[in-house]
This record gives sequence, structure tokens and C-alpha cells, in this order.
Amino acid sequence: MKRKEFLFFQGGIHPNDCKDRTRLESIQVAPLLDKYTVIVGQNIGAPSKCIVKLGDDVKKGQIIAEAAGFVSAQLHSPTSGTVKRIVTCPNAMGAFVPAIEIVADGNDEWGSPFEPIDDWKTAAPAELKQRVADAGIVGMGGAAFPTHVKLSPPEGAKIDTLIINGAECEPYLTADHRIMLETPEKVIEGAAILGRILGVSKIFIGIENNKKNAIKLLRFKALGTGIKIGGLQVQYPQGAEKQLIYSLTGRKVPVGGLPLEVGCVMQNVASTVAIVDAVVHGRPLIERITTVTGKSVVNPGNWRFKIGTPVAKAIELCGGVSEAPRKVILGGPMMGFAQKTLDVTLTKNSSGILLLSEKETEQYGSDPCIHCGRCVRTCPMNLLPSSISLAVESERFDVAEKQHVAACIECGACSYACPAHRPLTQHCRRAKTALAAQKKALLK
Amino acid sequence: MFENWLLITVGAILVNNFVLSKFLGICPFLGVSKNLNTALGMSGAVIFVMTLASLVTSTIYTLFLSRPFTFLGVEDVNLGFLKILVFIVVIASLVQLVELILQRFFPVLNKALGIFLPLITTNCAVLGVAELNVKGGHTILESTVYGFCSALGFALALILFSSLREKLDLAAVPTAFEGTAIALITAGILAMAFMGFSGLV
Amino acid sequence: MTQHPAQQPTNDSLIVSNSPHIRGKETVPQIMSRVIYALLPACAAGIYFFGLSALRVLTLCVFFCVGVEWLCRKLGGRNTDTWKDGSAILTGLLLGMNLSASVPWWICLVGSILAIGLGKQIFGGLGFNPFNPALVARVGLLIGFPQIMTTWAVPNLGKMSGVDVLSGATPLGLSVEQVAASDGLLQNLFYGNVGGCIGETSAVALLIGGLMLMFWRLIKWEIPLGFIGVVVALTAIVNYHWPELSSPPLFHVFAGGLLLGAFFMATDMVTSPVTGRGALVFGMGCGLITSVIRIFGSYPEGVSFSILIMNALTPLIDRSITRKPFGFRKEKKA
Amino acid sequence: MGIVILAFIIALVVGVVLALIIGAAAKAFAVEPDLRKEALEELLPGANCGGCGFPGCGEFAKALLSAESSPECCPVCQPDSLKKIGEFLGVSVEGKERKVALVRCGGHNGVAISTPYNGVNDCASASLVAAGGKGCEYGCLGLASCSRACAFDAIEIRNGIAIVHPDRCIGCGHCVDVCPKNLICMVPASVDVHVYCNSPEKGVTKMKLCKASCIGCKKCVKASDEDQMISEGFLVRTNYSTPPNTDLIAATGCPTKALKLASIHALPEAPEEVEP
Repeated sequence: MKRKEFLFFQGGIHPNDCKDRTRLESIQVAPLLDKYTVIVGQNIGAPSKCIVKLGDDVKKGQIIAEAAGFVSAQLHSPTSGTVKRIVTCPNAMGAFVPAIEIVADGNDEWGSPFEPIDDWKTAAPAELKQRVADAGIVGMGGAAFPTHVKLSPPEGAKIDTLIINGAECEPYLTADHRIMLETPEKVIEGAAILGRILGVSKIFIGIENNKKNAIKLLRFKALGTGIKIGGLQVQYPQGAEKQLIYSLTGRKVPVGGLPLEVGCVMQNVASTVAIVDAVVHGRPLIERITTVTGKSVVNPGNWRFKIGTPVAKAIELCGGVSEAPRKVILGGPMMGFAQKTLDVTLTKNSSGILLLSEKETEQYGSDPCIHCGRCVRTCPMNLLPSSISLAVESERFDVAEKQHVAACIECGACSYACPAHRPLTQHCRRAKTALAAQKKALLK
Repeated sequence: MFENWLLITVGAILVNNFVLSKFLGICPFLGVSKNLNTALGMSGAVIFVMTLASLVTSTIYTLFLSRPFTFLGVEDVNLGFLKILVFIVVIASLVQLVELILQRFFPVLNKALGIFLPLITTNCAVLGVAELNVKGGHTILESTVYGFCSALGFALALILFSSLREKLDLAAVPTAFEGTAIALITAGILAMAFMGFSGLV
Repeated sequence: MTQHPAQQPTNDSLIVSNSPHIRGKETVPQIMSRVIYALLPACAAGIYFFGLSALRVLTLCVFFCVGVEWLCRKLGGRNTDTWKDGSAILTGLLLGMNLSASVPWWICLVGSILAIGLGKQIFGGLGFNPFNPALVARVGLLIGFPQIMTTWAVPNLGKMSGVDVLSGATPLGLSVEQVAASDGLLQNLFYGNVGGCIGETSAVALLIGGLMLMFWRLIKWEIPLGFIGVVVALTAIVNYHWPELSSPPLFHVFAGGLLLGAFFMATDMVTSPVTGRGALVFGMGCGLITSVIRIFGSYPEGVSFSILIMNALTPLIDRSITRKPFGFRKEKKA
Repeated sequence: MGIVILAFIIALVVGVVLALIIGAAAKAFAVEPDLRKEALEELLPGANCGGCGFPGCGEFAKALLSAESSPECCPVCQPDSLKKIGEFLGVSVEGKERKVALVRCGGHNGVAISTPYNGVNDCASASLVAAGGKGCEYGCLGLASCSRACAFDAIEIRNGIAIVHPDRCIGCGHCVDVCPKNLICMVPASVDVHVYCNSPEKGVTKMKLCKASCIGCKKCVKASDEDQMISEGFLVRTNYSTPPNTDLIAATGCPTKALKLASIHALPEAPEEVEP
């Protein structure tokens, strides 16, 4: 029994993965659009600082916004053209943020790209890390945490394991799956580069068992490299950082702690491939693979979009919809963000665009809790969502704090399982933000 | 011997629970059961007062009131009829004393208990325990244990009830039944459940 | 492929809500209906052994419970379609199963008012009731009408037409000596050929229902395990040391409402603890109180009382049992 | 007869003994009651609204006595009772102006773009989800968090926005803290002219989302005297230290009617139709 090799965490749910519509669609390259709206500040941490002015001519790959601080990332122009205006544009969270509107000149001409580092196997790790930072690479799985920060563990931290996250446990999404199938060499090479930067030799690639072909392919490609491919139980949220580390290594990341406290660094598959592009091909991160799917999408598929592509355009490329959507979600259905406008544009962490029609749209109710304990059973963090939710309803955030609400990873498993359709995840989020605000007020 | 003690303890805590079976001390039961922490404080106060009251009243009764003696040429004077009068005064002063001590040393607890500490003075539960000791023919030691166990029973009911009421606070109770009404109904159902213990000892 | 012409989506009335945007298929009505299905074998057994009068009692209880639910919602000025979630039907069924087949119709009505009115709607409806509604009714009736509630029907096999019911004793009412003297009692208890409440009679049917619930993962296994386990353990100890006090443990498991209580009543989601550990404590408490009442108390049956008392303890259990989050570490002392 | 006397004597003895014990205990465990605090509490309004920043009037009285706070901090006290408190404490109390809450958003459902929101029914929770259902990130979500926080029933939700009734508002400021959009501010009650918009975005962006937004045309700034209206970027505000008078509304002719009188804004059928 090979499967026993890896653990599986407590709790979790088994939603219908709905990946069939796009699983077999190979990645298509989106044609050049005439306009891109690139949001400034696509990463967690300090938002980047815009360095272009109105009317500036930019080349493809030219830096248009600079990292503002250590935990920040560079931003590059997706194509060549002119900066038409600096606007404010809603981001995936609904907040208005500055954005640079670039009108493409149609040539899609590279500026001065980086010098490719062909011999990365002998290059200094610091040089490679600098390249990752210069290329503006962030965690493309969802959090958009600047990658070079993750690769710079603090003094004294002992990193011995690198984990490449190819679990893609979110239903509907197949972008990472296609990346692994179509560019397996890049995944392996990227993992090796990351291993060199970190100086670790223990490298895992974690993939859920519903992507058997990807597991087989990568195992084949990884022969002789020492990289281990873990076929993991199909269980949401298998791809969550703490759960994946536990499944692969048996280590538990402490509450409120980072993976590096247990000697792990995790990277998403898409980011890993982006690192290969940056190091070996000298290209900054200006495009990403995104799954556009949903029952009502006429031609769903996996596309290589440039950063800054408006969602409306992306849907148009997929042949439009057969039925008006009631929900447009950036990201997967479990943790993605519902959008109120189609004007939002793709960012470095947009792994999917999901359209749900009227029929598929689930409504949250305000039915009372029947104490069935489904949420308790499914919570991968071993919390008590039902109690937290009741406490939040009566605004008792102190009670929620005692129930360790701060450890919630907002995976949504509790809301998924709740038969009374209570908005449990939102209650947890509310408690977390309220407690964070309280703490901030105390520090003042 | 063992059975006798079992009878007194289990009987006082469960079977003849002061609140749920004898319906004594309902006032603090309803008044201080809104949250668990005050209920715990009140339970402590009641346990203290009832044990002490049992000890003191039982001592006074066995030593002075229950035995016939000769006085001023009158034979076989039995002062048993004075017991209620004496008990009331003794208990009242006792509570007064407790309150003074609390005020001085535990002002927070005193504030939390509020009006209910003085109310123990006139509480039927405390007078009841003294009277039941006499009726049951308990010795001083038995009385003290009985008083302590009765108070434990009271505390048990109070704590159970306060946690229930905290839950009820979140319930969508119809307006007509909000507050004390629903508390009384809950108490009634609880009392029904405790009837299951009847005949246990 | 698509009937509708392809169109470009617009911004019109896009719903925003928090993630997750998909949900499991389980709903409250579905849970309720599954519990009802699991009760059906026991109901069928009751009707088989007690005849049509059992069917009459069950039907009346369900009908009255739904009616009272509707009426209470109406009087309270709230939405009146809550009976459609199936919880009132379930309560009615459970209430009927807790009655003898010989009860008059008005007992069903009073029971339904007690169950739905006093046990549930007065607290605000499903999800808010601290006590199991059906048990509130059963205990209320037992205290209010002891004569009627302790007159048990005895099985009249094959006479499906008869509405007249013979009355007799429930096995739990038998003394320890009588139990020891009767032949094949355990077997009869197992299949259900004994007097008693409609739903309690057939142990095998209840076990089937219980297994269905476990299979659908509708109940926490800790509750029946703790409940039955403690009853078996305690009665075994008492039976071994003082045989005159208690019958053997298997008798206690199959007789009376223990199985019905352990699988269907104690496991009521609303009134039992949320966590597994809490459920185990809850079940063991039920078992302890049941054994004590059965062995020492004046009532022959202690299941309903014990569950009600543990219902009252549930908030305390829920409060005192906290779970340590995944990766929890004790804070190091600085 | 002897028994009666005996009973009398015994009762007397018991009484005297107990009285002595209690008396001694009262002396031994005596606690000075704080008379000043009680007297001061009498003078305070007793609304326990918490507007002073202390949990209830009792704590506020304590803080006053220890000079940790000043009487002006009480938002509810009327000038005459303030004066009394000042006399009691022996401090001079400056007369202060009554303040009322102002919700700086006029984007009701008729003029502002909004999208259905499904989830927990309070503003703070809704603002976590795509910044709420309103198209404008800065707009009032209308889920009544402020209204529920108000103990004086002064905030009404009408047509998707919160509307303050200045006559009922006592200025405790509870609503200010609960608004996740920071829309509510306390303004002098005597000022009636306000700009009902809080979006710092460009006029074009705002107009796309809300027809009642302040587009920063500065007509009102020009029509008013110097310093009466302050313009900050694309947003104009009333200068509450030198406020304009109500004539300004007519003189300006605000194109989006974001400039309004609070007294008219709160009327049940406020004339706030905006021509398409």
C-alpha cells in the first residue's frame, strides 16, 4: 500500500470536484488585447509604488511599479504600449485601488529582459533569489505572498524541506493540473532551483490523487532527481499550507506560526514554473494560467492570460455564457471572492474565474443552529465553528477568541457542511477582523 | 450507618432537591441565574450560609430548646415552640455578619450578589433547612451535613439552570414568554426531569 | 449543445457573498426525513405486534404535532411553514412511539401540545429547545396521567383489525424474581413480542434503525455507546454482586426504552453536545442516571428522565469542553 | 405564666447577644461608603450610554472624582446640569455645543448602484465581502449596524441608507465606532448644511456608481463665503468651525444634490429625486 506513505489530516470535506469540464482542455494562449488594466499592489504586504507617468511608453516586461519595502513585489508591464491613465479600479476584494491602464501598441515587444541564467546549478543562491525578487514573483495559489520573502528565512531558522503545492484541492480549478501535465520539466526544474536557493535536498511535490496522470508523469520526470511526488488523499482543504505540510511530513505548523518554524517552505506549482521562466528564460511574471469555468460558460478552458486582463474579456474569449451568471468568483468556489462587477482584472493570484448561474447560486440563510456538529467534524483546524458563530451573533468576540478563532484558515469547510446554511465562515472572518482591530487599538 | 448518610446526602442533593422538588428558595434561583459566574458566587454564598445556619440552629435547638427543664418551679418546660422565632433571628444576624465580611473583604463578589445576599436572610430555603433538621430529628452533625448537601442541591440546580438560561438568551423566544416566563417554564421542565429520582432512597 | 444563444454577461445583480460558494447537499429537512426512515422499522414492528391501534396512535400524534406546530407559529405571528422541515413529524412519531397502543386519543393531543408547545415552540422553535420535545411530553404525561401511562398494551399478533387492546405489564415492571423465572423472555424482548410502548417493543427493529443512522452519520456514535455501555457495565456489576437488586444486563438493554432512547432520543442534535468527547460524557451520564433509577428508583423506567436531566447539562458540557486547534502548542513560559 | 416570662427572657437574651455581635462586627469590618460618588451619580443623567468613554455613569462619576475626566465629556448632560456638576466638583465648566451624528452618504437605492448581498446581516460582516453590496466602496451599506447600536432610536434605515434624526440624537457617538466605512462623524447640532458623500474618488468614477455623490465641482465653495466650505481633492466638506447658513443650498444649486440640509434629509418624504 503506497498510499499509507502519506498521512491525512483530521476533518475536511469531499465536495464534487467539478473539474471534468476543463480537465482535458490544454492551455490556450489568450490573444493580445488592446487594453490592460494592471492593479498596483497585487501582493500581500506593502503595495508597490507606481513609477510610470501618464503617456509614458512602456515595453513588455518593463517595471511599472516598484516594490515598496521588503515584503512587496515588482510589477511589470504585460505588453508594450502607452500608459493611458492611472485609474482606480476595484480589486478582487472590492476595494478601490490604483491601477495602470496600458493601451497595447500591438507589437507585444519585449523591453530589456533579464539575462537568462543558464547555469543556475552553479550560480550563487543569492543571485537566484535576487532574480526571483526582480521578476516580481508572488505566491500564485491565492495569497500572493512575495516569493523572495519566503525564500529568505530569518537567521537561525533551519529549513530542511521544500514543498511544491500541486494539490489544487479547490473544485472546478484545473490550472495547476494542466501546468503539471504540459510543462512537467519546468515544475521539476523549478523545484530544483528553489532547492538550490534554500539549500535543501528534501523536496516534495504534493498532488491529490484525483490527478493520477500528473502524479505518474511527474514521478517519471523526477526520476534521479531525488524529488518525491506525494499522491495525497482527495480531501478538501488538502492544499492548505498547514494541512499539506502535515500530510507530507507529519509536522504540525503551530497555531499562528509559519511553515518555517517546522523547517518547511512551500511554493505553488504555478509560482515554481514562473521561477523557471524568470531564471532560465529571463522573463518577469506578466502572465499566468487561469481556469475559466462554470456550467454556463460556453467554452470553458485553461488560458494563459496576461496580468491585467479584465474578467469580462476573459469570459468573452471563452465564448460567452449561455445563461446570465448570478455569481462571478475570482479563485475557486471554496475560498474565492465573489465579484460585484466584471470590471475587475486578473492579478498574479487569480487561479480561476468561476461563473455560477442562478440555479447553482447557494443562498445563506439565517436558520438557527441545530447543533448537529457537522462543522466541528469537518473543521481541519479542529475548531468549534458552531460556538464561534453563536458567540459572534451576540457580538461576544471574547468568547470567540477563547475558542481559538484566530487559528481559522477560512477554508469554508464548515459552511459547506452546515445543513442549516449558516454563514459560519463569515462569522469566523468577522471575529478575526474584530479581534485584530481590538489588538491594534490596544497597541495604540 | 452508611445507608443513613447516603440517605441524607443523596436525598438532599437529588431526590428532595430544595429548588426542584421542595420549591424552596425560588427567588434567588430566578434572580441570580442569568449568568454562570454570578450563579457560582451565589452558590458559594448559599452553601456557606446554609451549612452555618444548620450548624448554629441545630446546636441551639439540641442544647437549649429541645430538652425539658425546670424553671422557676415550673416542671418540664419545653421551649420547642420558640424555635421559629429564634431561628429567624439567628439566621438574620448570621447573614448580616456574612454580608459585613463580604463588604469588607470581597467587595466585587458583594456587588455581584447585590440584593440577593440580604435576601438569603428571609429565604425560605435557609429557614426551611433549619426546620427540616428539627423535623427529621437530625443530630448536630447530621444537620450540618444535611444543610451542606441541601445547599449543594440548590447550587446544582442553580448552576444547571444558569447555563440553560445563558443558552436561552440566544433563543428566539416569543415576546410574550421572554425573560422570567421562559425561565419558569424551563425550571418546570427541569423539575419534571428531577422527579425521576423519586423513590431513590 | 446549449439551447440558449451565447451572450456576454453583464454586471446586473451579481450576488456577493462570503466564500464558500458551493455547499454540501445535506439540509435540515433531509436529516429529519432520514431519521424518520430509520424509525420506520420500529414503527412497523409496533404495528405488527399491537395491531391497528398502534397505527392509530402514531398517526394521531404526527397529525396533532404538525397541527400544534402550525398553530403555535400562527399565534406567534411567525412563518407557519416550519413543519415542512420534518422536525414536527419526527417529534410526533417519537411521541407516538413512547406511548402505549392503548392510550385514548386525547392523550395524543395533550402529548403533542406538551411536546411542540411546551417543549419546542415556546423556546422559539427548532434549534432553540433545550430539552427533547418528545421526552418533555412523555415525562409530562407520565407525571400527569400515571394510570394511563403505565397501562401497557400486550401484543395481539394476527388480530390487525382489533382496536380493543389487551393490557398487561411491561417487562420492566416485573420484579427481579419474575424476570429470572420467565423462559424465553430475552428472545421475546429481542424480537418485540412483549408489552410496552409502541416503539420500544422490538429491539431488533431499533437496532436496524440505529445502524441506519450510524451509516448516514446522522448521530454521534459516542452517545449510544456511552449510554448502553454504562448501563451494561453498571447492571452487570450490580447483578453480579447483588442479584436480588438487578436483572442481568442484557435484559436491561433489550427491555424498555433504552435502545429507542440511546439511538433516537439522546442523539437528538439540538439537545446533545456538539463535540464527540462531550457526546461521550453525555451518553455516559444518561447511562448512569438510567441505571440508578432503574435499580433503585420508584419508576421502573429511567431513560426519559435521564435524557432530560442530561439535556439540562448539555450547555455546561459544551462550555467546559474546548478543543485544541490543529498545531496547538502550549505557550512557553518566557 | 412562667413559660411566657421565660420565652420573653430567652428571646431578649438571644436578641441582645446577637445585637452585640453584629454591632461589634459592624465596627470591626466597617467600610466608608463613598457619599460623594453617590451624590454625583444623582446629578449625572443615568443613561449609561458610555458616550464619555467609561462603562456607565457610575464609573464616569468615579473618574470625575479622581479628576481623570472632565464633566464636558458627558455628551448627554444639558448645560444647566453640567453647571451643577461643575459646582459640585468645584471646577469651572465651559458651556459646550450639542453634537449630533452625521452619516456622510446620500446614496440611497434610487441613485446608487448596488448589488445583492447575501450573508451575515450586519455592516462589519458585509464590508468583508467585496466591501459590501454597494457599488461605491465608501457608501453606506444600509444594514443597520449603527441603528442597532443607537440606544435612542435616532438612526433610521430608509431606502438602503442610514439617516440620522438630529432631534433624537444625543451625541453619544456609539454609531461612530460601529460603522465599518467610517461614514459617521459628530458635528455641531447648530449646523444644518452638510455634504452627503465620503468618497475621495474622481468625479467620473463616483458618478458611475452613485448619482448623488459629490463630484467636486466646487460650486458651493464659490457660492459660499471664504472658509465656509473646504475642498479636499474631489470632495467638499462643511467647515464646522465657520459653517455656512442654510441659504447656501439655494445659492449653489448643487448638481447632484449631495449638498443638503440635515433637517430636510431626515424628513420622511425628503425631496431627493435626482433627474436622470
